[in-house]
Amino acid sequence: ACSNGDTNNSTANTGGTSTVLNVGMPNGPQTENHNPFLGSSSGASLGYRWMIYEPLVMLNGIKPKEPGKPWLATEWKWADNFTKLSFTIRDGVKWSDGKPMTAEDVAYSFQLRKDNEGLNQDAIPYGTITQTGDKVDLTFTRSQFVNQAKLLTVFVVPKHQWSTFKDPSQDVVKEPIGTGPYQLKSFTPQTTTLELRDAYWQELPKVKELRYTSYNDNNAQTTALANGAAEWSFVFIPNYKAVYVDKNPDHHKLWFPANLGIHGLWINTTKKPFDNPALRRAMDKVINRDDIFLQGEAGYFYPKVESITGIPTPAGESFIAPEFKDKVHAVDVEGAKAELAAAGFKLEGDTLKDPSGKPVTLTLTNPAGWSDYVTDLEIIKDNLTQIGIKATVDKANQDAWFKAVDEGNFDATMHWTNGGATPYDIYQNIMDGKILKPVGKGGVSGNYGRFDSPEATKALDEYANAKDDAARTTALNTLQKIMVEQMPIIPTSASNVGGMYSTKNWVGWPDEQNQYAPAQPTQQNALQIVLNLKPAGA
Amino acid sequence: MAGKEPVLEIRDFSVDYGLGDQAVRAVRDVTLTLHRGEVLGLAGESGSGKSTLAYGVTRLLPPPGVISGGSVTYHPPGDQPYDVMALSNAELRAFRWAETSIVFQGAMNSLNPVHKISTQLLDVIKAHEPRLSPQARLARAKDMLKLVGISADRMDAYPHQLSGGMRQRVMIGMALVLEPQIVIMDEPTTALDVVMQRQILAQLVELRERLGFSVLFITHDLSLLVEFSDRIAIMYGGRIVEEAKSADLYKDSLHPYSERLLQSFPALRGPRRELSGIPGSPPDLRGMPSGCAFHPRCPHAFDRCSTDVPVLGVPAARNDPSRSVACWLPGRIPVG
Amino acid sequence: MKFLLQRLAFYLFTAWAAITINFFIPRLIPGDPVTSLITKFQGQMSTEAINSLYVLFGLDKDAGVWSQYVDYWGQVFRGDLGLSFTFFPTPVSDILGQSLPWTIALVGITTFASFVIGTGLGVLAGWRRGSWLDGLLPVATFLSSIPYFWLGLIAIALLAGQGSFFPSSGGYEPGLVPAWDGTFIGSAVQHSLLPALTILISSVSGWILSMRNMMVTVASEDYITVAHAKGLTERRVMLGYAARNALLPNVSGFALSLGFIVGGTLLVEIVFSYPGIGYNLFQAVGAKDYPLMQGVFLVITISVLVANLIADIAYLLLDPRTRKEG
Amino acid sequence: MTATQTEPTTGDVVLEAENLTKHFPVRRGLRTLFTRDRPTVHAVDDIQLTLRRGQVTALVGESGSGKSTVARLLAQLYSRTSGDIRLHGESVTVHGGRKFRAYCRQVQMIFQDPFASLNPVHTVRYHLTRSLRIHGRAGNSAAELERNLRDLLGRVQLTPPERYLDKFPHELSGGQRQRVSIARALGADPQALLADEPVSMLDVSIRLGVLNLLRDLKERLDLAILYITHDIASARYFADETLVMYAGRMVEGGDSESVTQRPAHPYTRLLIESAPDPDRLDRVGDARPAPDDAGGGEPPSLIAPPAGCRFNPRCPSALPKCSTDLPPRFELPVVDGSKGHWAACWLYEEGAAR
Amino acid sequence: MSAPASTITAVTPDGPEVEAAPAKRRRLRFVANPKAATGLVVLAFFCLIAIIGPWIAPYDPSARSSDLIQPPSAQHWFGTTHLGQDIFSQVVVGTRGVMFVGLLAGIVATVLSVLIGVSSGFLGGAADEGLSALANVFLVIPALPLIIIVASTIPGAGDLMVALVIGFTSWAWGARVLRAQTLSLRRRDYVEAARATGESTWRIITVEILPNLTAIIASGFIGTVIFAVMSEITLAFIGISTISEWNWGTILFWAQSQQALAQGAWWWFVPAGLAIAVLGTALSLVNFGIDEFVSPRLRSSGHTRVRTKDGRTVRMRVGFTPVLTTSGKDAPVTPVIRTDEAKGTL
Ligand SMILES: Nc1ncnc2c1ncn2[C@@H]1O[C@H](COP(=O)(O)OP(=O)(O)OP(=O)(O)O)[C@@H](O)[C@H]1O
Ligand SMILES: Nc1ncnc2c1ncn2[C@@H]1O[C@H](COP(=O)(O)OP(=O)(O)OP(=O)(O)O)[C@@H](O)[C@H]1O
Ligand SMILES: [Mg+2]
Ligand SMILES: [Mg+2]
Ligand code: NI
Repeated sequence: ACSNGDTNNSTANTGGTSTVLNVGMPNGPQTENHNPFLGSSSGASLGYRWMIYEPLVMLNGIKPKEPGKPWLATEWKWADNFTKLSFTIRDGVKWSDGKPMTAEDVAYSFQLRKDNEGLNQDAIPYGTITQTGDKVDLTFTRSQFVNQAKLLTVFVVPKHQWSTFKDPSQDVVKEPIGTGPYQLKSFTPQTTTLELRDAYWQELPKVKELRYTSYNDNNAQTTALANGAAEWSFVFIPNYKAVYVDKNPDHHKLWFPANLGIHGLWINTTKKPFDNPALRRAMDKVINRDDIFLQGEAGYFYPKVESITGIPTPAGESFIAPEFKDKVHAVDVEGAKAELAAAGFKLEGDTLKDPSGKPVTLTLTNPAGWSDYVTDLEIIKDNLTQIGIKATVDKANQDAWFKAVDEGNFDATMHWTNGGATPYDIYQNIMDGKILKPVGKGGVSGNYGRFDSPEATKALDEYANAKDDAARTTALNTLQKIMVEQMPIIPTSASNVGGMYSTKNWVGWPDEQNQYAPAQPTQQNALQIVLNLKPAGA
Repeated sequence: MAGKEPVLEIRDFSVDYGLGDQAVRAVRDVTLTLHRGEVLGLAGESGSGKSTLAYGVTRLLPPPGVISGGSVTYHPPGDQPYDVMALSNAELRAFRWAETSIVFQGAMNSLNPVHKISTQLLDVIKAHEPRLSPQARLARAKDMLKLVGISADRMDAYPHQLSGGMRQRVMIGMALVLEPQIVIMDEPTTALDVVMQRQILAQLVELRERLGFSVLFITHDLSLLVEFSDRIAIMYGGRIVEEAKSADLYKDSLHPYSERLLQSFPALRGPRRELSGIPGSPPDLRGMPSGCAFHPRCPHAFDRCSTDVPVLGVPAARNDPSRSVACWLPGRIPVG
Repeated sequence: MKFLLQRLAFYLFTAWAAITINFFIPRLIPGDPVTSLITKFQGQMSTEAINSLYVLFGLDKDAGVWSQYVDYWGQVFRGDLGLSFTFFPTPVSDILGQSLPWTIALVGITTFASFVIGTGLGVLAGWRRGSWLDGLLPVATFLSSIPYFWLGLIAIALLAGQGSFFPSSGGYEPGLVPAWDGTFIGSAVQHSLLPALTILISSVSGWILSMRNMMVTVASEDYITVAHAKGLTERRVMLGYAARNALLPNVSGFALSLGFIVGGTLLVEIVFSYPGIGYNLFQAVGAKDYPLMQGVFLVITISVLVANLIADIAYLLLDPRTRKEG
Repeated sequence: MTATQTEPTTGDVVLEAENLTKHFPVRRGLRTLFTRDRPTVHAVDDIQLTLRRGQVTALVGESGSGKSTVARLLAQLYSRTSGDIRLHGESVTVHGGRKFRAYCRQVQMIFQDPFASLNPVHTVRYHLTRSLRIHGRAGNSAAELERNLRDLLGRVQLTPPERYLDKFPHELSGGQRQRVSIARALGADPQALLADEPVSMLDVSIRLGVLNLLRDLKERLDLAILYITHDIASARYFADETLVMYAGRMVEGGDSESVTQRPAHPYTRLLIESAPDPDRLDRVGDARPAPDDAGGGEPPSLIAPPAGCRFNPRCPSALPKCSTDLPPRFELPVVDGSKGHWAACWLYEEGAAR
Repeated sequence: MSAPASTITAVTPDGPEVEAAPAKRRRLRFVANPKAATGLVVLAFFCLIAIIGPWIAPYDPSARSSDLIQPPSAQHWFGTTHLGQDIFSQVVVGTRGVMFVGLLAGIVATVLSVLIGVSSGFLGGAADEGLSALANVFLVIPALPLIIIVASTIPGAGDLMVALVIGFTSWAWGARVLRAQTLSLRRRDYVEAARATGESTWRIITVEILPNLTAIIASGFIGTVIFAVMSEITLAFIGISTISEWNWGTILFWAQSQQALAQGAWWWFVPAGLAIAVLGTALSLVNFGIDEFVSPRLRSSGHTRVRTKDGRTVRMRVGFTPVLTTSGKDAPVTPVIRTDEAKGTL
C-alpha cells in the first residue's frame, strides 16, 4: 500500500496538490532523540533537526567562496586575525513556544559548546563569550580562519529550555523548541512527522507537513524512491538509471555536486618503493578515475575529481593555483612508464622492478562490506597491471582495517579526507606533519600515509595563521604543488552533498542550473530547499 | 475338544513378511480351531511364528506383514459365522475387542504412557458402546478393575505409577471389559516373576469360568502350558506340527520335536531325569529345509522327511480324533 | 516439582553464564564505537570530533574489571542496560522495548504457527505413510535448506513489486502512529504477511520432517497396535495415541529450536526492514555499539530461556512420567 | 591346550564372600539435599558365599533381589559398601589398573544377555584376541595366537573355528553368542566363573546346550562356578549347591536337591509352588487356592526394607518376632543325605513351634 | 549326575549359514538407501567442484570485463556482475570456501561434541554435571547471534576463523545427543563385559563405545555442516565476515549491495542461492539416510500399496494388515456382519 504515496497520504493530502513532503533516509529504526547536537539523534540521522534549529548564518557548502546568507544573525564581523567574532542577532524571531529569541540564547548556545567538550564537536578553542544587547562577541585562543564556516553555521537553542537540562549532552529533548518553521508533530521509530508552525520570521513555506521516514537499508530506500513513497533522499543506488530514474524519468531526479572533501587511494609513504614520489605519480597516471566514477560510484555518487591538484570542482575552482588551472587528470600509461623509467624502475615483461631489482607488489585493503571502495580497489588493481604492478585486494574486517590504517600498517587503501570550506581541510588531513605519528603508533586523526614533509607542514601552518589573503594564496599554492609533485594520496573522487528528489509533487529543487544549496536532506541547507519548494501543480 | 462348538476356525492360513521376491513366509498353511470356552495353548521355540499367527488372525500385523492366504471364520454366539479376512476396516474395528481382544507380552508397552489407565479403559467402552452413559462406562470400568484385583482408587494412575504385575492385570481387565468371545494372549507373563505369573494365571482361569470366553495362549514355556491349557498346539518353522490335549501331549507326544522340547525342561519334582536339549539351530525362514522343516535336527529322520512336507492329521496309530500330528514316522501318518 | 526446580536452577545458571559472556564480549574485542561512527560518516564527520565523542560516550574513564563486573550486575538487576552509542543517549532498554514487541509478534506468532502447521502436516504424513503426503517430503527438505534471507529477497522481488498488496519493507505504514486502532493493526498485519510467510515456508518443513519421523517411530510402538486392536476410531488412534506421544520429543525440540529461530529472524528482519530486535543487533554489530549488542543478546538469551522454561512446563504437563508424586 | 585332567579336588575354596553388603545411593532430590542421611537402595545385605573348585553354586531369587549385584561385587565391578571378598583366602579390594587385571584373570563373569554382551561392531576374533592379550596369553606370534584362538573356540564347541572366527555377533545365533562369551571368559584361564543368568535370554531348546557346556567345563577345567538364575528348576538340574535370595538377603541354602525338594523358608516354598510344573497333580484351573502370599506378589521396597525378616509382610506364617528381629541362619536337620541345609527363618529357631 | 558327553557334542551347532554378509558391507549399507545415495552423489559433486573449482572456472572470478551486468549467455553461463565479473566462475570458485568452512566447522564441532559428550556420558559424576551444564548453556544461548557477535569482533577473521568460531559455538547439540547415547551404551553389557575382561577405560571408550556411536556422530557432523554452511553464508551476506575469498555468501553480498534484484539481475542472485539450497538438501538427504539406517522404521518401504483379493489396492499400514488372496478351497463365508444396534454403527 505504501507503494503509491497518494492513497495513504489522504489524511494530509487534500485535493490534488500535495501539502506533504516525504523525506526518506536509509538509516534503520530510530529512537526518539531530537537533540540537535548529537549525531546519533534521529534529528541528525534523518536531517530534520535543521527544520527546527536554525543557524546564525546560512552558508552554501558547494559555493564556499560565496558570503553567507544572514539567518538568525543579521551581521557578523571577524577581527584580530580571526580571533574575534561579533554577531548582531536578528530581532523579532520567536521560538516555537512563543518566547522571543534573543542574543542571550545565542550566547548561551556558544557557552554550551564551550562548557561541554562532548558538544564541541569541532573542537573550537573558545575564549570569552559576551553578550550585550543584540550583540554577541566571541574570542578564540587561535586564529579561526579555517573554522569560519563552522562558527557561522552554529545553530541556536533556547536557553530557557536547555538550562533546565541536567546534562545537555545526554538529553533526548523530547519536546524540541526551535526557531525553524516546523515543529514536531509525532515520532515513531519509522517516521518522524513535522508540521508547519503558525508563524515564522520569514515567509511560511508551502510544505505543510514533513514526513521523515527511516528505511532499514539502501535497498528499501531505493525501492521507496523508485515507487514514489519517498520524494527526497540521499542514498547510494547502483545503476541508478535503471533502478530509480527510469521508473519515472520526468520526475525522478538526482543532483550530486561535489564539496571540498575528497576520496582517494592513500599510500603508505614509508614503505619501499612507494616512498618514491615518481612511483606514486606513475600510479596516479594509470588509475582510471572515470571507471571508478562510473562503476565504483555508480556514475554519480562520489563525483570525479578532475583537477590534478585533487581539489574538487566546481566547488574548489577558485582555489586552484594558476599553474594547475586547466590541468585535468587523464590516463597516460606511456607517461607513467616514462616517469618510472626516469626514476630507475624497470618494466620487465609485465612485472615492474624497482631500482633495487625487486618486483613491485602492492596490497590494497578496505573493509569487506564497503562495496563502492572495494569496487574502486578492483579497478585500481586492474589499472596498475598496466605498469606492471601486481596488486592484490584484501577485504578486511572493518575494525582490523581501521586499526591498520590508524597505525600505518597498510600498503594502500581507499579512504576519505576531511572536508571544509577551503581545500585547507583536505590538505591538512593528508599532509600535516604536526599530526604525524610513526608507523605502529595509532590515534592519528589524519596523515595515515605518514607523509613527512616539513615544507607542507609549514605551508599549512602559514595558511591557518596568515595575516592576509595573499599569504594564504601563496601557502595554498605551495600545498597544491606538493600534492601534484609528491602525490601522498591519489585522489579519485570528491565528497558529495547531493540528493535524489522527485518533482512530481514539488518543484524548486536545487540543480545544476540553480545551485543555491546542496541537495542533501541532512545538510543544514535543507531548510533553504524546503523554503524554496512549490507545489508542482501550481 | 470334540463335540464343543468352534468359535474361531483358522484354515490354511499363511502370512508373509514383504512382497514379491523378498517375501518371507512366517506362517504356512495353518489350520487350527479354537472352541468355545477352552484354553488353547500355542507353543514352539522363538521365531516359530506364534506371534505372527496371533497378529495375523486379528489382522494386526505391522507392515511389511501381509496375509497371503487362508480364512479365519468367526462364529458369533447364535449368529451367522463370517470371515474376518473379508471385513472392511470399519467392520474390523467393530469386530475388534468386542469379539476378540489381545493381551501382549509387555504391558508397559501396551499401555499408552501418557494417558491414565481410566482414560484408556473408557476409550474402549466409548468406541464400542457409544450409547452408554459416562457414569455407566465408569461403573463398568471400575467393576472390571476390581475383578482383576485392582482397587478403584488406582483408576487415575498413569501406567508408570503401577508395578509390572498391576499393569499386566490392567491389560487383562481391559481385554475383558467388553466381554469378548476370544482373548488372545501373547506371552502375557514372560516378563513377570513366577510368583506373580501364577497369581495372574489363576485369576484368569477363574474369570474364564465366570465369563466363558476362549483363550488362545501363546508361550514358549511348555511346562506352563501343560499345566494351564486344555489343548496345546506345537508350532515349528511356521507350521503346526502337533496338536493334542495337554495331558496327552505331555505324557505321549508324537512329533519328535514336541518330544525333544518336553525333554528340554528340567523338572522341579520327581526324579532327576537326564535332559538332552535339541541339537542344531532353528530353521531360517529364508532357506527352509525341504520336506519336514525339522528333519535336519530330527534323530529319526529318513529319506522321505527331506522331500515331502508332512500334513497335519489324525495319526493312524492312535486313531484319536482329538489329536493330530504332522510327521512321516510310521504310525503317525494320518489316516486316509 | 523436583524436575521443575532442577530446570529452574539450570536456567539461573544459564542466565548467569549468558550475562557473564555478555559482560566480557566488549572487553575482549578490539575496535570502538567512536571510530565506527567516524568511519560510518566517511568524511562527513571531521576527525576533530573524535575526542569530544570519547567524552560524550564516557569512554575516557577506566575501572577495574571486577568492579565493572559487579557494577554490570547491579545494572542488569535494575534493568539498566546502559546507553546505546548508535542512538546516544537513548537507553538500551528503551530501544529494546521499542523493537521487542515487533519481533515477538512476528516471530512468536509465526514460529508458533509454523510449529502447529508443521506438526499437523507431520502427523498426517507420518500416519499415512505412502500416501501423496510423502511427496511433500523432498519438497520440504528442499525448502528447509533454502536460506531465510534468500527466500525473503526472492519473495520481495516477486511479490512486492510496485502496486502490489505486499509492502516490501517496514513494520507498518510510514505515516502511521502506533496505536491500537484498526488502521494501524491492519497495516501492521499487512506488513507482517510477507516476512511471516517466509519464516513459515522455511521453518515449517523442519517440523513436518521431525514430526513425521516421530510419528513413524511411535506408530510401531505396541500401544498403537493395542489401540488399533481395541477398535478405536482412526482419529482417536492417530491423535490421542500416536500424535499425542510423538509430540513429546518435538516439544523439547521446539524449545531448543527457538534459539535458531531468533537467529534466523535476524535475517528476515534485515531483509524486510522489520523494526525488530534482530535488526537492532545487526545495527549494533555494525556500529560496535556494545551496550546495544549486549542488550539484544541478553534479551534474546533470556527470551529463549523463558521459552524453554515454558516448553519444559508444557512437557511436564504433557508427559505424566516426568511428574513425580509428592 | 587341553584341560589338565587332575582329579577334581572338590572343596578347594576359590572365592569367598563374607558379610558382603552393597547400598546404592539414591539420587537426592532438592528437598533431601540438605538433610543428613542419604537414602540408599539396600541391594545386598550380609551375603555369605563360598565358591569351591569344581562346584556349581546356584543363586536363585526373584527379579531385583540382588543377584546380579552379588555377581558384580564378586567381579569387583562394583565397590562394596562393607564385607570382605577373599580370593584363595586373601582379602582383595581392587578398583582398576594392573591389580584389577590380575584379579579378573582369576575371576571372570558371563553376562545374562548374549545379544548385548558382545560388541556389535567387533568380530569374534577381536573379542577373543583381546581377552587373550589382556591376560598375556596371546602367545608371541600370529600363529600361536591363531592356535590359541582355535583352542578357545574348540573348548566351547564352536567347531570348526574358522567358521566362527571372523563373524560378527549379529551373524550368530543366541546360543553361539553365549558360547563366544564363555570363550572370552575362558580366555583369561580363570578359576572362578560368575555366570549371571547365562541362559535366561536363550530359547528353551538351546538353554540346555549352554548349561551342559558349562557343566562340562566345570568338570574338565575344575572351575568354580556361580550360577545365577531365577529358574529354580534349572538350579536343581545344574547346581551342586543352591542359595535363595530375597530382597537383598539370603534366606535359605543347602545342596540343590534338599532346597528344591524340601524347601524350608516360606519364601522358597512360595517360589517352588509357583514354578510351573507339568507334573503337578492339581492344575492351575482346578479349584486350588493360589500359593499363600499375603503381599499380592509385590516385592518390598529396598530403600526402606521391612524390619526383621524382609519377607514378613508377605509371609503366611509370620510370627510377631519376624517383624522385629532379623532371623539368623538356622541349620536344618539332615534328611536323605542333605548337606548344609539352612534357612534364615524364625520358624526353625530351636524350640520354635513347627 | 552329569549329562552324557554325547549330548554336548550333539548340541554343537551346525545350523544354517546365517547370511554370511561381510561386515564391511553392513557398515556401508546405508549407501544403498536411495536418499543417502542421492545426497552423497550431490555432495561428492560439490566436493569435486570445491577441489577442482579454481581450475575449471572459465574466468578469474575477480577479473573485470567490459560485459557489465549481462544476463546469462554462452560466454557467461550465469551472467556477469556490475564489474563484468563472471558469476559462474564465482560460484564455482566459491564452492571451496563454503565446503572448507562447512567441513572444518563440522570437524571442530564434532570433535568437541565427541570429547565432551562421550566423556561426560562415560565418566558421570561431577565431570558429567559440569560438562552437561556447559553443553546446555551453549545449547540455549542462541548460536547465530553469538556467532555474529564473535565473528564481527575478531579482527581479520578469515575463513579459518569463521569456521573455528562456528565450530566452537555449535558442538553442544551433538554433545548432548552423544552423552545420552553414551549413557545408554555405558550400561550395555558389552561395555561391562569389556571391563570385566580387564580392558582399560581409555580403550573401552575408544574401541568399544565410539564405533557404536558412528552413525550418531556422522549425523551430528552432517547437521553441523549444514548449520555451518548456512551461518557462513549468512555472515558473508550481511557483510560481517572477511570476504577476501569468494564464496556463495560473498556473491549474494555483492548482489544485495548492488541491488541486483531491483536491477532485474536475477542471475546474480539465483545461482548461489540455489547452490546453497541444493547443498543443504544433499546434506539433509545424507542425514536422513543415516537416520533411516539407524532406525529402520523410518525407512519408507518401496511397496506400500498392495492388491487385495477383490482387486482393490490397499495401503500397508499399522493396524490393518492387507489380505492378499484366499485359498480357493473353501469359498469364504460371505461376510455377514451383525449390525447389532447396541454395539454401535459400523
Ligand atoms: N518384519 C519382519 N520381516 C521379516 N521377517 C519377520 C518380521 N517379523 C518377524 N519376522 C520373522 O517371522 C518369524 C516368526 O516370528 P514371530 O514373532 O511370529 O515368532 P514367535 O514364535 O512369536 O517368537 P517369540 O517366541 O520369540 O515371540 C521369525 O522367524 C521372524 O524372524
Ligand atoms: N547401579 C545401581 N544403582 C541403584 N540401584 C541399583 C543399581 N543396580 C541395581 N540396583 C538395585 O538393586 C536391586 C538389586 O538389583 P539386581 O540387578 O542385583 O537384581 P537381580 O536379582 O539381578 O534382578 P534380575 O533378576 O532382574 O536381574 C534392585 O532393586 C535394583 O533396582
Ligand atoms: Mg512372539
Ligand atoms: Mg540380574
Ligand atoms: Ni504500505
